Amino acid sequence: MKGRALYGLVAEFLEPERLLAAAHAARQAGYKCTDAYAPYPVEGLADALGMRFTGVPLTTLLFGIGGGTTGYAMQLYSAAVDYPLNVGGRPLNSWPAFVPIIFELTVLAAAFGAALSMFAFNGLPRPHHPIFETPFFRERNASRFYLCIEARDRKFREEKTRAFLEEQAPEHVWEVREE
Amino acid sequence: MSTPYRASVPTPGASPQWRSLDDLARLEGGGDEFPADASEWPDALSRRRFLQLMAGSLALAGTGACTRQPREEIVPYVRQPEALQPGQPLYFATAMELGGEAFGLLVRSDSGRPTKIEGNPAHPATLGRSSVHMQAALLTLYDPGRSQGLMKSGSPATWEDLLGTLTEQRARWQERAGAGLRLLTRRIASPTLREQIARLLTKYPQAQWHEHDAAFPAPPLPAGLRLERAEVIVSLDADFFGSGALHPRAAFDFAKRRRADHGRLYVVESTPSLTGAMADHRRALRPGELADFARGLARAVREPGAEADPWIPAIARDLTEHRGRSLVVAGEFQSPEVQASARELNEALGNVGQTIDNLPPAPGPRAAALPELARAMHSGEVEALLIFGANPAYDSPADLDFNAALEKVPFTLHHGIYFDETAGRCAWHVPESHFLESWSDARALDGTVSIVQPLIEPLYPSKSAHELFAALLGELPADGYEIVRSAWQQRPGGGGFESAWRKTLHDGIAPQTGTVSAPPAQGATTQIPPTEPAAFQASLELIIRPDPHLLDGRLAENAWLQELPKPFTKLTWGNAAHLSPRTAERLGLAHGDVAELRYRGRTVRAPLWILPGHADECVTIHLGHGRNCAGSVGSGCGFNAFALQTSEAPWGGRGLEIHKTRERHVFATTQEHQRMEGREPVRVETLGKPTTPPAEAAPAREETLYPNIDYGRPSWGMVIDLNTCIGCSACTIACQAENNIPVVGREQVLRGREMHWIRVDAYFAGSVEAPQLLHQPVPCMHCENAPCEAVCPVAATVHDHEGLNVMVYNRCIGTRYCSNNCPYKVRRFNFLSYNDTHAPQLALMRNPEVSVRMRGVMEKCTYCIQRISAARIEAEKEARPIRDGEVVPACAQACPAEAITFGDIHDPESRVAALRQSPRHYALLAELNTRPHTTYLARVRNPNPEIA
Amino acid sequence: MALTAQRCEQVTDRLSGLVLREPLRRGWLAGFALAFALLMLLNVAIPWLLIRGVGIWGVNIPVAWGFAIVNFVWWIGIGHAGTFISAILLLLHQQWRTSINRFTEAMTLFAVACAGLFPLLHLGRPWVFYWLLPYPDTMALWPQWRSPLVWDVFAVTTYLTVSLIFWFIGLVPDLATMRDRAERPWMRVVYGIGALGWRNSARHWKRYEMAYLLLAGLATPLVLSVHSVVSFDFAVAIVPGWHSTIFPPYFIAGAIFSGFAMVLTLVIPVRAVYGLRDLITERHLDHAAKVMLATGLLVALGYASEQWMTWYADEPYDAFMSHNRMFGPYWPVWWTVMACNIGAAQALWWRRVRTSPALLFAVALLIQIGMWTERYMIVITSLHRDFLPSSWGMFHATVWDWATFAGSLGLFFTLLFVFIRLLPMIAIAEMRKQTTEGRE
Amino acid sequence: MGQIVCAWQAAIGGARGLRVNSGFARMAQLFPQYTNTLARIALPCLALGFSVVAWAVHAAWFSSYATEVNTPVEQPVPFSHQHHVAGLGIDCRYCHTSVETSAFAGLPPTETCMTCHSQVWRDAPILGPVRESWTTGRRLRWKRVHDLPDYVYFNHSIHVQEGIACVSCHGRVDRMPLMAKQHSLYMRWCLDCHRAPERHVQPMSEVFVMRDEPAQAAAASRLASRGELRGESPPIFERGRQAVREKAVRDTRLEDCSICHR
Repeated sequence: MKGRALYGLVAEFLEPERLLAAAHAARQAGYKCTDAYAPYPVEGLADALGMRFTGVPLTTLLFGIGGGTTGYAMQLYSAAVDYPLNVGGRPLNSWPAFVPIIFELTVLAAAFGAALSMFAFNGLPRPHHPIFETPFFRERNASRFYLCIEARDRKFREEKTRAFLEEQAPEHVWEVREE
Repeated sequence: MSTPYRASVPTPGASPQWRSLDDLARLEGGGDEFPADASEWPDALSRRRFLQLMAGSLALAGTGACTRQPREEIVPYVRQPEALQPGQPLYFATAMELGGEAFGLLVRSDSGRPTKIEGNPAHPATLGRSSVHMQAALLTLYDPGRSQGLMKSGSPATWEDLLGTLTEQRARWQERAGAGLRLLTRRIASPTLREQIARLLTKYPQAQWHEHDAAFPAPPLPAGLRLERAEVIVSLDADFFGSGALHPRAAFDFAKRRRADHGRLYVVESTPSLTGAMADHRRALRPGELADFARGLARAVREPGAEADPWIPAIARDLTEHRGRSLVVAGEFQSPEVQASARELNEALGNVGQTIDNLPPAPGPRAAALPELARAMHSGEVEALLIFGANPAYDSPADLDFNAALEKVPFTLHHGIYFDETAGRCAWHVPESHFLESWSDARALDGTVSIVQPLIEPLYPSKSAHELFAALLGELPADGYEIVRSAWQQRPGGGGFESAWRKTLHDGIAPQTGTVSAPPAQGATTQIPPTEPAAFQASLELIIRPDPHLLDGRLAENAWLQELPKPFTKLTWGNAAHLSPRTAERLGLAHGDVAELRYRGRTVRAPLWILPGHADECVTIHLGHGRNCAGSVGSGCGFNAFALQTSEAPWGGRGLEIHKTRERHVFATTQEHQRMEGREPVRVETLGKPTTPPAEAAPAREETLYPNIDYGRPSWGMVIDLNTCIGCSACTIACQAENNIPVVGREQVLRGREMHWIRVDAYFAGSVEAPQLLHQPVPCMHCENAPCEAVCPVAATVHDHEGLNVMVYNRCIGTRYCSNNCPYKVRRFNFLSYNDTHAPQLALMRNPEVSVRMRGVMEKCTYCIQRISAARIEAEKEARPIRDGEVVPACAQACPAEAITFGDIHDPESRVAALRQSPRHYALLAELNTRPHTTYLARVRNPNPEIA
Repeated sequence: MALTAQRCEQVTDRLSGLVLREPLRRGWLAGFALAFALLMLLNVAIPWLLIRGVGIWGVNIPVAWGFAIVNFVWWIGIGHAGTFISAILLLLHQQWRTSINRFTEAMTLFAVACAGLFPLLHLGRPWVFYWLLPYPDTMALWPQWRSPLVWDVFAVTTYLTVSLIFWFIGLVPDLATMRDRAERPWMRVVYGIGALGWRNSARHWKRYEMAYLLLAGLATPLVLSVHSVVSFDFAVAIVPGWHSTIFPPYFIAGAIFSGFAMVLTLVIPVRAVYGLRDLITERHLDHAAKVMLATGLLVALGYASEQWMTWYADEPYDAFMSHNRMFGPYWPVWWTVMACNIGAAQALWWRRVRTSPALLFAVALLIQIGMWTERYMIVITSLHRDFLPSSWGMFHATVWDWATFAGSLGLFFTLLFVFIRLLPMIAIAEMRKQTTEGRE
Repeated sequence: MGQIVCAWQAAIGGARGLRVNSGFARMAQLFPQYTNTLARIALPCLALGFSVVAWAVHAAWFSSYATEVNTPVEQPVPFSHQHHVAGLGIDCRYCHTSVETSAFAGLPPTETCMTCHSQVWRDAPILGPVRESWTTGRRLRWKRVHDLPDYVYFNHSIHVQEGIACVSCHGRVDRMPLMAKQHSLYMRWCLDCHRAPERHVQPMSEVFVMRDEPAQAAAASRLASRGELRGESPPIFERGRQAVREKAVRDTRLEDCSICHR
C-alpha cells in the first residue's frame, strides 16, 4: 500500500449520532474538504458538513419553464402559423386545447431537470472512487457510518487530523491512499 | 312475436312508434354479448392472404414510406384517336334493355373504359335519371364471374366447332321445316332481333318461339302512365316505382306532381312497397280482400251507394271529383279481374288518353309461353332448343319440371352472359356480350328506338344475340355492327342514311320514333279468376314476387345488388318470408325463426321476417335467391322461391302452411333498429296545416364559443326532399359506382361494416297495424362545426374553404375516433382490405378520379369532390364562377325523383339556397349545433278528410 | 455491536438476500411459465393483426372502439397505484409506503407499458403511428393538437418516462448495495453499472432526497393528469355517456381504486411466498384496503352523480343512454359493474375483511373485474346506441380480442416475475432508515 | 492495473459460474480509474448519437437518392429534350398536346415522332423502336420520370392556365439529354408554391419559354428556403402578384387538402 498518494483519513462509526457529532466537530475544527458516508440519509448530516444549497430545485424550475414554453410555442406555430387548417370551425389558436400538452411537457422537462441535475451536481456517474480503498468499506458501507477528511484540506496534517479523529471515538481510523 | 317489442326499451316521451326486432333476434341468435360465432379465425393461406401477409410484414418493418414504388410506365398510342384526349372523359349515348323495354343511357368512358352509367336526358324512359339496375349494369360488364368462353357439354370449344354443328342442324331443320325447333327468349326490346326471329320463323315455318321472363310477366307498368297529370291516384297493389325493375320515369313524373300541388295517392297492397311508402293513404289487404276492394271501388264509382268498407265511398268520391285527372292502376301481378276493374274505372272516369295511354305492341311475331314449351319437351316433340338469355333451369315454375324436360331434348344451346344453371344443362353454351360490348338496338315501350353502341371491345370471346342468330340462319353479315347497320338501312327513313345514323348514335334516340298512342284497347276480356279450391279457403295466402334488386335471379351475381339493402328490411345477401306481426303472433312465430313453407305439396325452408305494414294472413317471398350456380357471389345465399311457384298461379294464392323449425337465422341487415325513439329524424307534416315546430330548434348562429368562420362562395350544400324521395336506393349504387366503393360480403355486413357512403334509412311510424313507412337518404352532413374533425389526431379530416368536410385518406392512420364522434354515423372504415386489387377487370372499372382506399383508413361521402374539382378547374380556366347546377354529385344525378339538390348555399340565386328557405326545411339533429350543409325537406301527407 | 449498524446490517442482508441468495422456487417457475405462455399468445395475435388488419377484432360501425381501448384504460388505471403510493404518500409522510413502493412502482411501469401497446395496435395503419409526433416531415404537416388522442400520446409517454426516472433514482442506492454484496463478479459489474458509482456520500444523499422530493411533487399532478387526459378521450366527444364533465375525477378515483386492487392481488401472494409478513404487515393491507374503500366510494359517487345529472338535465339522449345501460341489450354489464365496484367494495368497511389476506384478495379480484367491465360499459354500451336509431348496432368480441387481452396480461406478469428475480422488491435504503429511525 | 485485468478475468470466470474467493470478491475498486471518464462522456455521447441518427434519417429522406432528383431515367429510346427543344426549338405543346386542356400533359403517339422521322434520321439505329412501333403498331413503353403518388390529383391544364411555367417544375428541360426530375415533388415542395403563388406565377407569354425561373421567383425560393418572408411580399413579387390578380387565383384555397387529394 506504500508509495501511493494519501487520499485522506476515514473514521468509522457504528451510530449516526456519533458521526453527526464528529462532523460538527470537524467543521468547528475548520476542516473544509470533508465528506461523510451513511447507509441512509441522516438528518442534518450534510449541513453539519457545511453544505449550503443543492442547486437541484433551481434547475428543475428552469427546465420546467423551458418545457412549458416550448410546448405552447410548438403548438401555436404548427397550428396557427405554419399550416393553419380549419378544424371543425375551431379557432386556430385553441389555447384551451393546448393546455394538456403544455402541462405534460412542463412535467417531463422538469423531471429530467431534477434527475439530471442531481446526478450532475453529485458528480455521478463515477464508478471509481478512492473511498472504496477504505478497508471493508464495501462490506460495511450499508451498515456503518464514515467521516472522511481529505488530504487536500488546507488544515490537513496527518498526525493532528488522525488525533482529531481519534477524539471522536470511532471504531477505526483508516488511512486511505489513492491508487 | 310481439313480446320482444313489449319487452323493449320504452323511451321517455316516445310517440306511438315501435321497432323492428332484428337486434333482439340477433341477441337471441348470438346469445350473450360475446358470441363465439363472431370469432375470426385464420383461413387457408390463399394468394390474397399471402399478399396481405407481405403487406403486413412490410408494415412490421415500418417501411410503409421507405419502400420505393416500382417505376411506372407511360404507354402512348401509336395513332391517337381524334376526339380522345388523355385524362379527359368522353360520353356516349347507348341503351340497355330490361323486361323488354329500352332504357336510354349516357355512359362515361375514361381512356376507353366505361366507368359510369347515367340516364340519357333525351330518352323517354329515363329522362336522364337512372335506377339501381342501370347503375349496377356496370359491374356486370367487369364481373370476373362472367362466362368467359364457349363450352360444349362442359368442356371448352371454339366458335368454328359451333358453326360446324349449326350447319348440320340447319340441314335437319330444313328438311323438317323446322318442326321440333324451339326458341326460348326473355322479353325482347331489339327490333333487329325481332326481325331476325321473324326471318327464322319464316325460314322454318314449323319452328316455335317462346318467351319467358319470370320478373316481367307484363311490360313494365309505368310506360303508359302519365303520373304527372294525375291528381288522384289509386294503386291496386301496383308498385309502379319498384315493380320488376325500378322505373325512373314513374318516379320522375310522380315527383313533378308532388312538387306542384302534391296530389293524393291511395295505395292498397299486401306487401309494403316503395309506392306504398309514398301513399297519403295506405291500406294493407291480403290479395283476396284486395280483389273485393277493387270490385267494390268499381261498383261505388258506377252507382254510389253504401259500402261495408268506409274507404271505398271516400276514394270513389275523390276519384269522381277528378274525372280525367285521376288514375287507377292495377299491379301486373294481380288477377285479370283486378286488372279489369282498374280498366273499367279508368274508362268510367275518362282517364284513358289523359292520364293513361294504351301503348302499341311491338311489331313482329308473337311468342308463346313457357308451359307449352315444357309440355312439348316432356312429350319429346322438341329436337332442338335454343335458349337466349333466359335461365329456365332455375327460374321456371316448379311444376313444369323443366330440368327433366331438358334431358329429353337432343340439341340444346344456351346463350347467356353467365354460365348458369341452364348453361350447365345445355349441350352448347355461348357467352353473351354485355350491352356495353356489342352493337344492337332497343325499343322503348312508347316506340322510341335507340341504337345500342359498344364502348369497349368484348373482354372475352363472347357473341351478341344478333351474331349468334346470323350464325343460326347462316346469314351474312355475321358481324354485330354490320347486322344492326344493315337492319337500319332497310328501315324507311327520310334523308341520307349516314347522317341519320350518326345523329341517332349521338343523340341516343332515333328521330320520329316514340309517343305513338294507340286506340283504346276495347272489350278487354274480363275472365273470371280461378276460384280457390275449398280446401285452401281457411289457409294462409302465399305471395310470390320478383326480388326488388335481383329480379328473378338474373342479377344474383351482381355483388352491388346483393349488398344493396332491400327496401324497409334493409336486408342484404339473402331473402326472407315476410309476414305481419299479428299473423306471426297468432302462429307463435318469431323474427328469425326458420320455418318450413308448405304450399300445394311443395316445401322450402325459409327464415321469417316480421314486417310491419304487411297484410295479415299472407306471406310474401321473393324470387331470385338460393341459386346454386351463380358463381362465388350469387350461389347459396337465400332460399329459392321458384320451388313454390306453379305455372297456373305463378304469383301465389291460398294453400300455404307454415311449420316452425328449431333452427334460427341471423339476417345480414344494415339497419337493426327502425323505431325513431321520439327523435324524429324524419319529419312528417300535413298538407295545409301549419308546420309543426321541431322538437329542439337549432341554436342561433351566434350561439357559439367559436369564431363564426365565414365561408366564401361557393359553399357547397345539399338539400334532400323527403317528400319526393321514394327510397329506391339508386343514389346508393350510383355513389358506389362513382366512388370506387367496395362490397364487403355477408359476413362483414353481419358485423356492421358495410361501406355505402349514402345509405337510405327506413323507419316505421304510427301504429303496428297501419304504420307509416318512411325513407331517409343519409350522406355525410358536411357539418361546419364538424365533431369528427376536432378529434382526429393527424388532421386527416378537416374543412376546406368551400365548406366541405374533406377526408384525406392518405393522411388517415385509422384511429376511428371521427366515426365515434359522428352523430350521423356516416363514416365508413376499411377494417380489412375490402378493395379487390387482384381482379384486373375490376381495376378497369374503377373511376380514375377517385382514390382506391387501402385497409385501415376511414372514408365517407365527399360530395363527389372529383366532380367539384373538375367544375372548378373549368370555371377558373374561363375565369368565371361555377354556375348553379354545374356540379352534380352522383347521387343527385341518379335520383329518379330529383329529390336531391346540390349547389352553393351562399349563392342567393341557387336552387339549394331557395330550398333552404322552405318552411319544410330542417337539419338532422340540429340541436347539436353541428351546422350541417346537408339538410332535409320534411315529408308531407295529404290525407282525405273522409278517411282517418 | 451497536444497535443501528446491526439493524442496518440485518435489513440489508435480508432484503438483498431475496435476490442474491434466493433459490429458484417452483412457485416462481410455474407462475413465470404461465405468464410466458400468455406472452407467446400475444406474439401470435400481434403479427396476425398487422397482417389482416383491425377487422380481426369485433369492432365495427357504430362501435368503432372495442377491447383495445377498454384494455388501454384499464391498464393505465392500474398503472396509477404505484406512483400514487410512492409520490403522494411520500408527500403525506405515510411511513408504511416504504414496504411496498418499490414493488408497486415496478407494477406501474409494466402496466403502463401494456397500456401503451393498445392505442398503437388499434390503429388502422399502425406502421404510420409516428405521424402522431411532431417532426419536420416531407408533407409539412403536424399533429392536430385539439385531439385528445395526441394528448394521450404525450400524457402516457410522459407518465412512463417520469415513472421510470422516479423508479430508477429510487433504485440507485440499492443497486450500489447489490453491487457491494453480490458474490459473482459479473453480477457486481452489472449492478455496478446501474449504481453509477453511488457511495452513500452524505452530500449525495442530500441532493438525492431533494430530487426525490421534487420528482414526487411533479409526479403527483402528473398522475392526476394522466387519467384526466385519458378520460378526455371520452369527455371531449359528443357521444351520450361520454360527454360528461365529471369524467376526470371519476376516472382518477377509478384508476387508484383498480390500481390498489392490483397491488393487493400481487402483494398478498408475494408476501406469503417470500415470507415478508413482518415487512408487509396486516397494517399495510389494512391501509391499502382503506384507500380502496375511499376511492371506491368516490367511484360510486361518480356513478350516482352521472345518474343525477342525467335526470336533472333531462337530456333525452343521455336519459335513453343510462336507461339503455341498465335495461338495454348490455344490461348484464351494468349490473356487474355495480355489483363489483359498489357492492364488493362495501365489504371493506369491516376490519376483519381488511386484515384477512384471503378475503381481501377475493375482494380485490372482484374489483378488478368490475373496473374492466366498467370500461367496457363506458366504451361499448355508449357507442352502440347513439343519436340516430338507424345506425344502432351491437359489438361482438372475437377470439382475437380475447387473445390480445390475455397476451397483455402475459406481458405484464412476465415482466413482474423477472423483476422479482433480479431487483430488490423492497427499497433497502429506505427500510434501513425506517428500521433505525422509525422506532424512535 | 494488473488487479483490474484479473478483475475482468474473474468476472468472465464468474460468468462461467466459478465461485471466486471472497477475499477477491471484496476487492476494493470494482471499476478502474478510466471508467470514470467513460461514464462521464457516456451520457453526452448518447445524446449526440441520437441527434446524429435523427439528422441522418432526415437528410436521407430529402437526399437525391430518395427523391431521385437529377438522376436520369433509362428510356427505350434515348430521347433528348436538349436536342429537340434547344436544338430544334420545338414548342412543348407540339408533343405534349393536352397540357393546356387536360390533367395529363400527354405523351406523343408514335405518329408524332414519325411526322419528322419518316423523313430525317430515317434509319438511325437508336430510332429502331420507334420505327418498329410504327410498323407493328405495338406501343412504345416510356418510363415515368415525374411520378406522383396515386392519391395526388395534379392537373396540368389549370397550372398552365394560371401561368405556372414549365420550368418551374420540370426545370431546364432544354438542357437535359435524358429527362431527369428537378424537384423532390414532395408535398412540402408543392406547398412552397401553393402558399405563395405570386413567386412563380407569370404572364402567359412566359409559360412555355425555356429560360431560368425569372429572377424574382428564384430569389424568392432562395429566401423561402431560408424560411424568411412568410406572408410579407417585397416589390420583386409585384409582377407575379399582378399576374395572380389577373388570373384570379383563389390563393386562400391553394392550401386546402381537397385541392390535390380526393
